[in-house]
Amino acid sequence: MLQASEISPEVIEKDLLYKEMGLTDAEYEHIKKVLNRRPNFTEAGIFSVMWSEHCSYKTSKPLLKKFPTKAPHVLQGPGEGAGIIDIGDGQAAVFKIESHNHPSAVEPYQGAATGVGGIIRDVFSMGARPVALLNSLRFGSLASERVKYLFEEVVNGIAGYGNCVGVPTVGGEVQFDNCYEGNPLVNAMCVGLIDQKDIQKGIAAGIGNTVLYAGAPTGRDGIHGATFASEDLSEESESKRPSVQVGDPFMEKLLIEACLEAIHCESLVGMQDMGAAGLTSSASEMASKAGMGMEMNLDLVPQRELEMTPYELMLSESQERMLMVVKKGEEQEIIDIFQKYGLEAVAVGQVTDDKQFRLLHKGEVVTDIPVDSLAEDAPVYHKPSKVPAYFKAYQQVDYYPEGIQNFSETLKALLQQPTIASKEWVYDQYDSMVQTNTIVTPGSDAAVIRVKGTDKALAITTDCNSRYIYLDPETGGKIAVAEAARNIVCSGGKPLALTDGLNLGNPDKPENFWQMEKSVDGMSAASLVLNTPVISGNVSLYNETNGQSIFPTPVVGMVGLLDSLNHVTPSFFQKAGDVIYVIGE
Amino acid sequence: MKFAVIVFPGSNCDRDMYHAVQDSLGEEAKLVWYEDADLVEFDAILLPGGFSYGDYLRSGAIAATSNIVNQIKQKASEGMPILGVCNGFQVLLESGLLPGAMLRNKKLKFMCHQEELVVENNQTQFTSSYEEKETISLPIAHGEGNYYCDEKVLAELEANGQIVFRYADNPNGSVGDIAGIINEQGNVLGMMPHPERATEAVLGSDDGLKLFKSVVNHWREAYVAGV
Amino acid sequence: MKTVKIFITLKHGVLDPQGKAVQESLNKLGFPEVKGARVGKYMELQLDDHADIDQQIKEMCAKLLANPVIEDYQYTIEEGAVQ
Amino acid sequence: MKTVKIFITLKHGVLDPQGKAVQESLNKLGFPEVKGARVGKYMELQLDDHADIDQQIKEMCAKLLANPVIEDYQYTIEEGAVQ
Ligand SMILES: Nc1ncnc2c1ncn2[C@@H]1O[C@H](COP(=O)(O)OP(=O)(O)O)[C@@H](O)[C@H]1O
Repeated sequence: MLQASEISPEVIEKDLLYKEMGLTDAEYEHIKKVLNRRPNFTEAGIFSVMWSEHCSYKTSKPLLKKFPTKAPHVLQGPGEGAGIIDIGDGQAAVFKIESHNHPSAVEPYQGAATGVGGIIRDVFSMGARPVALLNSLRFGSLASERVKYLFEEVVNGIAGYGNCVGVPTVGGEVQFDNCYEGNPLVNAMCVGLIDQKDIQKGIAAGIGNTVLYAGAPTGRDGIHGATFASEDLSEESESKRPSVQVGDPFMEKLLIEACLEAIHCESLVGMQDMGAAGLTSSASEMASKAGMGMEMNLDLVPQRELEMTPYELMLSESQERMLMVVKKGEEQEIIDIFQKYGLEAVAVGQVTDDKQFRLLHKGEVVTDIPVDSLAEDAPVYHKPSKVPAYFKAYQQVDYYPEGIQNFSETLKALLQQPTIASKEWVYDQYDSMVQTNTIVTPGSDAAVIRVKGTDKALAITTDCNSRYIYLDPETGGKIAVAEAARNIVCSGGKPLALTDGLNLGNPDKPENFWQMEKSVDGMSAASLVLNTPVISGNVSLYNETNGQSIFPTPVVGMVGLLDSLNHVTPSFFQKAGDVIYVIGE
Repeated sequence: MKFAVIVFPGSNCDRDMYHAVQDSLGEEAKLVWYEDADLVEFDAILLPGGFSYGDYLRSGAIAATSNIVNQIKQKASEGMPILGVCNGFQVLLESGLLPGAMLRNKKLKFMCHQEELVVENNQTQFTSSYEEKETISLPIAHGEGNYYCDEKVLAELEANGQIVFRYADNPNGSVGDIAGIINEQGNVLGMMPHPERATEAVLGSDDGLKLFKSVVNHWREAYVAGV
Repeated sequence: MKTVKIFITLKHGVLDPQGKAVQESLNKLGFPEVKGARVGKYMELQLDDHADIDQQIKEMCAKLLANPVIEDYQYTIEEGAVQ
Repeated sequence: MKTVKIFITLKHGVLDPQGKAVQESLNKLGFPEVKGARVGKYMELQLDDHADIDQQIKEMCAKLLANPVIEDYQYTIEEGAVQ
């Protein structure tokens, strides 16, 4: 276990300790060049999390560029906490999906709960009030006791967090397949509503402005979570268990209310949540995006445990924390708001103009890194791609199911498939109605929530049939987007935009990279035709257990707009005697 | 009529309650933060649902120790109408304003859906707009709504007509199928189902609206009679 | 400094569905010898020394920690802080 | 028949929001001496006598009762059934 911050730069190099942190030899050499010296222990840790797939998208970036991201109704595309679309009348919808697969495999309740907490923070850090949650789940076969346990606890965790913070969980999907046996998928999506004039950004602008830390104190939770998320799951990760964080939805609820009050203060310059890689990623990204530098004194960071090292403080993934930049001299107004809710808000540093990321601890400079090297200029890889043998083989096969003998029995058998069966057991545990906006509750094609004070509503859905995508990623990618759009249309809405959660196996295997490439192509093609740009998303790679990859599972979360509540159409039969039509081929 | 909606840290149906009173009912409501509360200006007190203090320890227990509860007790003894819904009901139980306690749901799961209730007592200031034994549909959303009291208390509740709502089909294991009870004086009502989530047909039911209307009617008759 | 350990259980006669679920799961998992289970709460408080610590704990339990309608409690007091 | 009492606590260093809420609330209620609170679970199992009861309890804890990722447990064994 790595901990001693005293380990010298020489030893890190000589003993290849950077490898244990997840950096390659080439990356280590690159860091030496950037710094003109060897990184110390804290710096090496900071690079390792910022250059992990989870934060840098180093393997997926070249593919993500293919997504159509623009349209007149897109106010904010990928690059911020969440994307934003115009819904008229000066209002906007804010949304994003995020995965929490690996933490949920190890500690399903807390893994799922903190996944929900994280995606909610992404949305309210933009200044939006979170109004809906969805979740897209994949598990192995329910015949396994372990899978049953994972399934129950994941649902429990989503309910435990979402119900407590008071954001209705209005939809989602659950599918079961053996390929997810040891590596369940837990993707959570959050939608928020905002008046366009209130939109916030995660930027650290204005030399001398104050960096304010707000929310829960920092403990040793989830250290190295971001790199953990970027590795295969193996027996070994069981022993990495302390990296799991515990969520406090009560604290999050207070944080939501405090932040949504703070956005009305003139003094607030920027705000971002501390998600993966905690203080490191939020601070360095805010500075990099603004073209500035940042200096923080780690002694001022609120701490839950004693004797925390700079390495631990910077890499901790303690939940329910926010970073804000506030005009110098005007901090008190914001601090008071947080105090009303019993929350700490503490000045920990300031914005500088030298584009350096500088950290002080006990009077010493413990980190001094060009900030762009952590964010903007993180490495990007173009991985080799190869058509898998299975794909070619399947293309040769003409498969037709044998004629069905007994329709009612086949129908019954189908309805008994866990993937097809009613998911009421799941969504009954979610508070789907709090906030009194839910017009179509879970169980229909898409959830519909109204926008109070208007006649408008949002239709929201998540979709992805990973079996199709495995068989033909490009067509499957199109199908996923088209299915989401159909669900919106059937509910009475016009599809506007989507968020995507790319869950795949190890991208170092060219076949897996090919699957990602092709599914992105398919999704892009469909989004282009349907004019539903991709405005946010998340990438989760290395989803495999002991070498066996999951089906590629690029989840689509889509939001559409209903101009009038009269257009709301649920998927349930309404009354006896109504005529049933089948449309299409 | 002016309603106070008490906001505890972690309340999350406060705005729903506000919306129900202000927009569906058309009366005045105000969100009152638990710390700086002064209840003098109000005609009724609403304790909304949610997870005050995260439901840590026991639902409603920590909120029940806050100072505002003393004011609420004072107002209760003066006869002011007080309604606690879900977590609000739990706060009323924990503070002793209503008898009994909440246990976890029989099936140990949180549940959220519409439930049918029977109006057992329509002679209260909260239920006078309902028919006797009327069946209404309100959403429930709770993990600890399994009402418990001992047999003696149950017998008293029955005898005094303090059981105001019963579940038609008990979802959580509550003794006597109890969904809502009132105090002996008849001015403090606690219930697990959410009337404030059922004040507009577009949300699936407006059966909850009559509850608020009853409160207003009673207040008009009592205080504004002759105006 | 003292460490107070408090055990809170549901009163006898109050149905304990959680205990029942635990027992059933254990039986299913291959522990048929488990004939009963009750689930309660366990708390550890760190307390500065105080003249009447027993009295104090009883007050804390009465005011907040246990609900007398459904719960019983027991406690032990130990010297020093548990870390 | 044996009675096994199991105390499950969050591991040291794991966030305990419940304990924090309890401590703050006790402090506010007039007990400033309370310097820390941790909240865990308490279980009482009734067990038929069995040769290797220690082994058995450890298995039950590992398989169901405690979550080794975030929780520690301790237990005591007493003769006879608690009623
Ligand atoms: N699959 C994707 N498609 C489109 N945009 C993506 C995708 N994955 C990530 N992004 C965008 O990259 C940015 C950084 O994402 P991320 O690091 O997940 O945010 P956070 O800092 O909240 O963890 C986000 O704005 C996100 O929308």
